[in-house]
Amino acid sequence: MEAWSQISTLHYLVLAAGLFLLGVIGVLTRRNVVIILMSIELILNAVNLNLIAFSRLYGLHGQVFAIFVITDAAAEAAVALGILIAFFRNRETVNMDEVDLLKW
Amino acid sequence: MTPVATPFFFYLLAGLALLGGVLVITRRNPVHSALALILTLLALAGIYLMLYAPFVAGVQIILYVGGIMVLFLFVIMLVDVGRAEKEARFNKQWVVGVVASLALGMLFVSAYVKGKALFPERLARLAEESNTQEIAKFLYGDYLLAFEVASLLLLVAMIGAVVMAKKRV
Amino acid sequence: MRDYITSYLNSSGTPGEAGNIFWITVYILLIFAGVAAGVICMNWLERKIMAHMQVRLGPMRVGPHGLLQPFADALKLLLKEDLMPEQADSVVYHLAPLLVVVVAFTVFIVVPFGPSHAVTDMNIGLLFMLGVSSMAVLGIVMAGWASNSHYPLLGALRSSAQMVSYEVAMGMAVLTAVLMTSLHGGGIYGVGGAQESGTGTLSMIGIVQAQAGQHVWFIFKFFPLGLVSFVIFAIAMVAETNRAPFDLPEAESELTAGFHTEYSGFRWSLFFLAEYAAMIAVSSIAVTLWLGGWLRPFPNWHGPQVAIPGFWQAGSSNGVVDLILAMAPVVAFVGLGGLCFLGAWRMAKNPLFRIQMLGLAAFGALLALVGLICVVPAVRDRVQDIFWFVAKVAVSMYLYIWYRSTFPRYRFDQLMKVGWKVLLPIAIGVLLATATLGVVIQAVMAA
Amino acid sequence: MSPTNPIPAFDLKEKTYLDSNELIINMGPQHPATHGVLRVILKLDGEKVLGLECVIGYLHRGVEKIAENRTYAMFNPYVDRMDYVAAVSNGLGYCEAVEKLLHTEAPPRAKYIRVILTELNRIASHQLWLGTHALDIGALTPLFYTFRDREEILKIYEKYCGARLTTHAFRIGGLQYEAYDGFQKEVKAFCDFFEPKIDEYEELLTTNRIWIDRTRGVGTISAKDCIALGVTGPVLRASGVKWDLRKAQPYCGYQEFDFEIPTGENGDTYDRYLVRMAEMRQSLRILRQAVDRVPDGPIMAKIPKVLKPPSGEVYHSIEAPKGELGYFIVSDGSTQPYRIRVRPPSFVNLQALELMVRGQLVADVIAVIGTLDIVLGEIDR
Repeated sequence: MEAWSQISTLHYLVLAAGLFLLGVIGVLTRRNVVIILMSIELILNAVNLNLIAFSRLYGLHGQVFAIFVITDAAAEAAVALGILIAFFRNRETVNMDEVDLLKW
Repeated sequence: MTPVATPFFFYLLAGLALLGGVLVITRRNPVHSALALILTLLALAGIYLMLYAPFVAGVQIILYVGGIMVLFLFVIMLVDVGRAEKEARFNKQWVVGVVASLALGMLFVSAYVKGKALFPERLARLAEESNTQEIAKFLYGDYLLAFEVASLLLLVAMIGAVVMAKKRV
Repeated sequence: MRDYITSYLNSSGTPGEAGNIFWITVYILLIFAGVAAGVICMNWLERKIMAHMQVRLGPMRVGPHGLLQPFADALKLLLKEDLMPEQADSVVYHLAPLLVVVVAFTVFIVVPFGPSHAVTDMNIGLLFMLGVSSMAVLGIVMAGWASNSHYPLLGALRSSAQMVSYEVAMGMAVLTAVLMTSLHGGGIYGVGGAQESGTGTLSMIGIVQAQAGQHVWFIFKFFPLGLVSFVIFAIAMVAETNRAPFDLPEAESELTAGFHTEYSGFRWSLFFLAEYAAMIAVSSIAVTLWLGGWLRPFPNWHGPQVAIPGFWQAGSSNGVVDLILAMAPVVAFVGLGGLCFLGAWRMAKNPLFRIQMLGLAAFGALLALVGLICVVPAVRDRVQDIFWFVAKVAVSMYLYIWYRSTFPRYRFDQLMKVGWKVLLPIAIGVLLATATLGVVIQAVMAA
Repeated sequence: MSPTNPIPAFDLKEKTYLDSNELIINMGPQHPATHGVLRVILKLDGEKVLGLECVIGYLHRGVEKIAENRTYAMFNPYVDRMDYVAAVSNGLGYCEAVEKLLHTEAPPRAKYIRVILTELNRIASHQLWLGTHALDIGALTPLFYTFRDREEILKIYEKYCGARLTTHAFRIGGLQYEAYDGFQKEVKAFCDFFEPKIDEYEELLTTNRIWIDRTRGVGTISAKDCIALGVTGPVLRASGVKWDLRKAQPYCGYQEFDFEIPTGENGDTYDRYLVRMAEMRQSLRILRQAVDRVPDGPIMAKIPKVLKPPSGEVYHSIEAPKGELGYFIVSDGSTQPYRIRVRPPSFVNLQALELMVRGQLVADVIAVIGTLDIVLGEIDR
């Protein structure tokens, strides 16, 4: 009972793990490239949550790192969506299974 | 402002975040997935507030919700959703994928159970009032090089995205 | 219970800081009602002011001088059929207006109408405000996409691109003002007055207090840098709220009504409400950051001390200038009431106009009564800050109307060009110049 | 000689080639900026126009066919309904064409009054154009200013013939009504009243940064293309061709007046705006001269009660506010025309739309439709 009413670091870690798993499942099972990208965002957010949860234990480094992760997420989203648009323009699909050429 | 760090809010926000996560990977329509992801991101922003990280929470809302997700929605609208909706949602190896993920989950659980001692119950009370200033000191002090590299990365990503999405190269 | 309620009245912080749930609720309700009333006033004023700029009268039929027109419109919109295109995505379609409205009103949580008149004061107040208002884009994109129609989609794409682009220039301009909060010293160039130290802050209340501490509104700080950053923000905020001359997303002549083309009745009115609420919100940011927030003009000029028993106590900051300016709300409201009486008196002396005349006179009496209530010392002291803040916001709202009746509309590529190639470089330049100047002046003053 | 535009024309029926951005949009027939019931099918690449097709005919009333079953005098009111914002010009063209067929001419006094009314009409038409064009580009206020001042012209019409819009002011052979007392004085007063108003319009727009950005370099058309497509009126003059039928082949006594033909250089929307503004000033100049010199005399030529023009054909064209307005009348000697064919300026000018906007942006389509100054009543007839 104590564990439920008192929010500890472990709670945050479990939540982060859950989100991480959801993201992994999304990446592994979905066919739509856009949704795979969003699943990656989920994974990144799970990591962020871990970092920030630990920052309460070990100081602000975790939060600074979370900001870097968000920055990288922005960069990743921009490039990935750029690739996606180029892909869609050539193949008229957003299906991951059809991304089977390295060059076109 | 003191964050209202009650268990009730934690479970509410955690529930919303997980619900959003589940919806992201199950919805057929990418727009619905994106909206679910926004729900998750907002819930996480709330949790960051509970963790005395208001600056990250603000950045999360501005960058993730106001920037990255708008970009996602933009792209989803540019590509034709109609066809994607008719296709099968999951790929053929979905069973393997789920099994592998669950195995990973088991790993997490065992790690948490075994390594409980690694996560002390103590919570350092961070100075919430000066959170932004403290983060700024780290960003422009210890992490200055990383900061500059990150900005360079953004520049490269921007150029890359433009080249990628350009009409006829 | 009673003590719990009254205990806050003696504290000097915001209800959020005091953690007083009752007063938080009261403030939220007050702000909700106030913003809704502001939107109604804007609706009427915009029509009347634009009409008079365009040599016409505007609404004249519903109520004296069309005063009841906004209510008639609201009633009409509520009674209208709520249509949805058959192929529309119903969940997203219904969610979009709600999201837009919630976002537009949430922003007001951190708007400081006075040193203690805000729901709460966040450490990241400004960041919160910009972040939440950037979520309005989502609602617009959702509305445009869910309508499943070409014009709304084009409108939504336009507005999202526009809002995201102008957010960048806006952010840079805002940063300039935030940077100014961290500078020391008073006066325009930080060389005169008291050398009070300041730390940078994102808190809305802290920003105004920094202006009070430095004895200068940031629009005058480092003249012309503060002014330039203010102008950049003023342009970006018009683009941000999709108003003329940047109202491309709803360019009537091109895209019929932009992203809300398919909406009707109540849902359309939600978009309308959100648009005006967002206008008020960004104006409040501008007022807070550059125009001294709740500070009255010349807040450090008190004049000789006076004392009126039972009404005005003598004190170091209770001079004759304070007394005169404290009467400004009274003068404003009584003046408006007087205008209403004048209008009633000038109305055609015809039995048919009797109801209208009495109505206008009653409205004038109401305004004058509000003005007289503002004389009561307890009310007077609490209303001061709110009055000056609202007055400054009102000026900014007038500018919105003025732009709309003067300027043609920009084309999309030109709009982007202005945002990225003109405003952004200037904003970055101003930011760098401010930082340099601040450092140099502090070094010189220290030497 | 075929019109030139560096952007290749696009076949609307062709299947799109794997491009997510291509979009076909139907602008109109119910659209606030198409000036009536014009339907424009746009093919867009994002915001860029790849091609367009105008679908007209929504306002077709068969005016030319009706003429075959009406006597010459009975058909006169119908022409007012073609270009309803410049009804007087239409009437002038028709009456002069029939007079030419009858080998007769209106008396000098009638001609002067005709010139006055027609020039007033030109101003009114340009005012309406300016207001709606500015409204299309997003400036709300000029519309109200121009309508306020157009009212003064309509008042003069109302006093003269009782009608404000479809005036039916002229009769074959002259005028039905003598000018009312104080007509000249009122027209003169209007000239003095209106001169500063043009400055007022120009103050709002001419040096407005946004207006210049929106119009300069938009919808450019070269003189060569104009001539190839038969484009006339201010559109042609803005491209630098000094062609005005009032000077080129004077009718109705225009040779007696001293005025200039304003021309532009670049043939873009801004130049067309400047040309029309200058034309309003020139119209005032003509009005001032005409009002002072109205001769006395009869207002009706001696023509028979029942008009039976000799069999033959005639083409007569005048410079309407929008361009060359021509009437081709074939008579078989009976009381009714055998065939009437109208050459409306808007119809011909609209052809240039595709050429002018190809490769430009959607917002420019609106601006160019506005600057062409089309009236659908005239296009569809």
